[in-house]
Amino acid sequence: MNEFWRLPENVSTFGGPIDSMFHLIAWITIVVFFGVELLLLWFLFRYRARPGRKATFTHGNSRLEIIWTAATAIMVVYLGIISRGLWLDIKDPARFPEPGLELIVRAKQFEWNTHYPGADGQLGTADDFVRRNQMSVPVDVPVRITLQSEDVIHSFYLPEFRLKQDAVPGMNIPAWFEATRTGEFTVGCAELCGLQHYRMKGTIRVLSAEEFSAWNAQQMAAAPAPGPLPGSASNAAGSPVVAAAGHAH
Amino acid sequence: MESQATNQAAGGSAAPHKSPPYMLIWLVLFVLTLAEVGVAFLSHIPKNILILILLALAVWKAALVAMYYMHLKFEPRKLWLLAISPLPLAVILVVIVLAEGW
Amino acid sequence: MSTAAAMHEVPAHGAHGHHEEIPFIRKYIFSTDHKIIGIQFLFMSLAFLLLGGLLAMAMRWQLAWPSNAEMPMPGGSLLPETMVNSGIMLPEFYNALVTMHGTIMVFFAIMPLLVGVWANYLIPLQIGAPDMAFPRLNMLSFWMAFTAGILMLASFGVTGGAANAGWTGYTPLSINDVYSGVKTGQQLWALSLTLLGFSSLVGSVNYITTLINMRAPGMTWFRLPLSTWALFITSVLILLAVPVLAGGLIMMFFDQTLGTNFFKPESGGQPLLWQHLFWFFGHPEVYILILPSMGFVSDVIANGSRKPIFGYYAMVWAIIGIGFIGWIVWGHHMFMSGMNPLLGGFFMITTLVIAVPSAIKTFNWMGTLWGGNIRFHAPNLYAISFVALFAIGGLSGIFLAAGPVDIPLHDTYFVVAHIHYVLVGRSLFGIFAAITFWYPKMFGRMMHEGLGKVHWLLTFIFFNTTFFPMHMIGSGGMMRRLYDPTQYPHIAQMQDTNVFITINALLLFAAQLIFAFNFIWSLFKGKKAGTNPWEANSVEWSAPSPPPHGNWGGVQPVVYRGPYEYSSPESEHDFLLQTQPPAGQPVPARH
Amino acid sequence: MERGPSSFGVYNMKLGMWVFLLSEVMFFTGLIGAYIILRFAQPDHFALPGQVLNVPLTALNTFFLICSSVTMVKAFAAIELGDQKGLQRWLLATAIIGMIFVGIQVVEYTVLSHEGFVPIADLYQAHGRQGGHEVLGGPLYGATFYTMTGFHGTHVSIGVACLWFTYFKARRGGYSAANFGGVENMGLYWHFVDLVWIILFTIVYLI
Repeated sequence: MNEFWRLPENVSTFGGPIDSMFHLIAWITIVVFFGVELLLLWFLFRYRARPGRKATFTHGNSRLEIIWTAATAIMVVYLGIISRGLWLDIKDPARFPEPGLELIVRAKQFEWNTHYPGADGQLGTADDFVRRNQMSVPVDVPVRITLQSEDVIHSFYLPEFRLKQDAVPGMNIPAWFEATRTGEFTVGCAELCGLQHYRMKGTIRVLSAEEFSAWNAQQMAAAPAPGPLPGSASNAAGSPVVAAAGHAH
Repeated sequence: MESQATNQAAGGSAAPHKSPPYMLIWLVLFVLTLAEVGVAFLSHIPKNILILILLALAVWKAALVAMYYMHLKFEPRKLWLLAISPLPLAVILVVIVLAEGW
Repeated sequence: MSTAAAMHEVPAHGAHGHHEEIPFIRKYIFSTDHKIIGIQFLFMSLAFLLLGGLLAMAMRWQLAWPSNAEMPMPGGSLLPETMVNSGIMLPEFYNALVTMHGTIMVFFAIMPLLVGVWANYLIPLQIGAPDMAFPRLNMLSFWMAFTAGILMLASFGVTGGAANAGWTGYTPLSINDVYSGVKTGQQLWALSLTLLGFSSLVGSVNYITTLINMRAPGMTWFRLPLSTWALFITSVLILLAVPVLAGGLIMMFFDQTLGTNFFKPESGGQPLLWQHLFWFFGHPEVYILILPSMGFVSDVIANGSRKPIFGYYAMVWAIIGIGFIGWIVWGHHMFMSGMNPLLGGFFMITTLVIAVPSAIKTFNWMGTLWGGNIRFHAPNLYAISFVALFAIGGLSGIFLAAGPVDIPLHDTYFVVAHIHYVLVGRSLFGIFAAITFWYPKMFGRMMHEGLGKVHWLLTFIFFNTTFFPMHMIGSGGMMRRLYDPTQYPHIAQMQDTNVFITINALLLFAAQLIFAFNFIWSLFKGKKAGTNPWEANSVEWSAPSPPPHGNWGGVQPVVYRGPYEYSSPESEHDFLLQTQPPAGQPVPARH
Repeated sequence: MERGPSSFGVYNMKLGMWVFLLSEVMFFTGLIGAYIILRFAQPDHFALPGQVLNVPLTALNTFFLICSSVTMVKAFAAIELGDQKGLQRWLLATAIIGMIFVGIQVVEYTVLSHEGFVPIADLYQAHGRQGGHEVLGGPLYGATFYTMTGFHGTHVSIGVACLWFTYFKARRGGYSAANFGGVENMGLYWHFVDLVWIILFTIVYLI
């Protein structure tokens, strides 16, 4: 099934339940689909027009109506209830796991800037450091992200993590994930955000705990110059639209 | 439009109505407006209750205009239902968007 | 609504005057006749459909061979260098194509094809009325839509090009040219849609009034054909949804031109407010775009199967149910927007519930085919494919309605596949069914049956080969509105699928030329049609083809039964016109 | 009589007017809804009632609009009885009061914009009626205020133009006790505009 749907590899903790639910719905719909289409084809063959025949004169059958209404209703309400539960587990901040790392991802045309807390472990202080279009996170640790945007709406999309969340200017939107294996994966933008929307991509590296602390220490040492504090940057100024007009071939 | 109203058309409801008390309604509207301004600026009612009172007064006035001046009170029931049909949608729009947590 | 088959005086203005010569301009250009206005809408929206298709072809070319000098865009040299430079499309033009393809198809092709054309043409004919309640408002409605279309087209020519913030016009990209690079184009977009909204609104007032007040004697609510029922609910949705969009568009226009800040976050505005206003309109809009097709297909399938529609009342209540549940599901377009997740849970359940009336309709169409005597004429082929494709479009909707599964699928090609199964597989197939079915009534000639079948077959095949693979590249993680998908490694490995889709899309487009040829050729050379070529039941088939001004030559039709009495034992034929008096009852005197 | 055989009990034009008013309800719902939402989202952008806006003047204007409603309905009552003189007199009164309403609104806008209360975000600097140095509220206040009251004012102005049309038609004897559809529909529109103002006055000026 993964081959057929071409789902990317899953590397996050909640990706598994999402994929199982995807497959559950896929199987339900495939069964319904073939049921309906085969029945349709059979009706078309069986009841094709033949001379001298008259169609059955009936206006319907209330019992049948009730049966198929109830059957559909039960199925969708069941799907609704299970999907609501999983949805809240992923998206409701009240149910987020205790984070091992908190980051701010601040989007602008056309880059993803990840703010790390720096030495004091506090975001929004002078020793924060910023990585442009590159994120590094530890494996097996819940990472909590606050999404912000400086200009227009972007959508933070990690295909392998089954994570997508819009970044809206003027809002702080929480999201989280927990990686299950190390490696390098894609960060993309899923909301049309301007001319270079198609190039607004980055990479996310999942490191082992030791690698991550080494990397973190190195970054803190290498980048003493503080990046602009989130929320302090002016919005309208310095947008790269003019520069963006000359695109790469 | 060449459309014309006949007496029959205007009085789709059962009996032709007496002229409603237009001037009395006007007086009530006037008094309610005074009351609104008075309550809003001269009283010391807590803000939340004040808002409810003001909204209630506004809805009362609007209902009077619709019922008497727009004759909904004297129209067929079907027209009355038609007229209030968008109100649930108005409530849905505002309530759900507010429930967003703003 | 108890209207017995009592005799009624004919309204005076239908009784005379339709043989006098009306000057050409008043008859065909500034006409107040609902049939001519319907035909005007038909020509206008078919032209826009062709244009929207061309825009899509240009997009598909870029997606298959992104910025590839080996594969220069055909016809690209005809376009100015600000759009296509030496055979390579610029990203600003690609974004404009994305936006204008969506806008033109939704607002200027499908919506007028469904409502502008058929509400105008069919409602008076199916309810037995001589014309609309307000013929002059009707004319106004068409000319406003026409002006809106011109404004939208004009935006291609202004500095900066056409709008490029997507057909949903998400703020602040759409209100700030610093971000999008387009100023005048976005303003024209907002203005044109406001004007079009006003046009649809005037139209709906007219349709609703006509339907409520002008039905023929005996035409009770539950004797209306399902087309008319669907058009009625659609008009109600337009009437109540479009003003909200208009309000939003006006605020957007003020933000763009005056410097207000409704949606500008830097001075306190709320970008999500636009999304709420847009989708509060936008989701009913989805049903505006599908309900009429459901109606046409019901009429055509009952006719093709020579059987009463299965579960007429269930069908009517399903239309009404879809119309009303449709108001409380708009949040599913905003699952990823940062909306309160608890609210997301609510919208998830309402969205899934809307599958119930849709399923009722599918099963009832199947029930109609069961036990029928099915004729495979071109309209019925389109209608049956509609039912087949309805299943796919509905089932893929379940993936998107379930919030957790929507997380990876939102804003990917899975959504693109879904909406095209809905808008092409359903709406457009319904439109093809309707055009071929009512063409003889409109123009007095049949469309060519053989060409119709060829067009149906090719469209059905290439439609599926174009859009079905989009589901997979969507679940594979390809985002929408990407100028160059090969930029991402996980998408680049699916590039052969993108090439496959493009080739099939080109073939799909080419197949539509058959329809265009058939449409024009049949206008002049088609077989002459009689009054009732499909042996159908509803009232319009008792009027001459094409019907004269006033529709029945001054005679008021009287209705005696429902519209689906096919193969009734009451009649020796397998059809029974609604206007046919019951056996033993004298035929009413005709004036 | 423009009414089909299976009718609703209401003639076409009146039914059409009601249906049109339903869409007007949704239009103003969009505007008022946006105002409520923005106000909850950004309470700092909105000043206390009476600080910036001139409530006594607007209360007077509200009174005028209510008066114009009663004159309008009197005109309708007159023609129902075939009283041509009464119809003309009351229509004239309604049109004039309507113009006074628009006039007062123009004065209000002029004064407010001189006090720095404007819809344009970059120029907003409302110092209020007392004229202090502090800027009261924020740009969303100006934007929503002018949009809502402006669209209402546009509706009133269109209504006034229609009232003059109706008045001159009445002078030519265009209506009678058997034919008063034009007056009735004029009234429906006018009362609806009044009704919207009642809501706007409370929500925008008093709360």
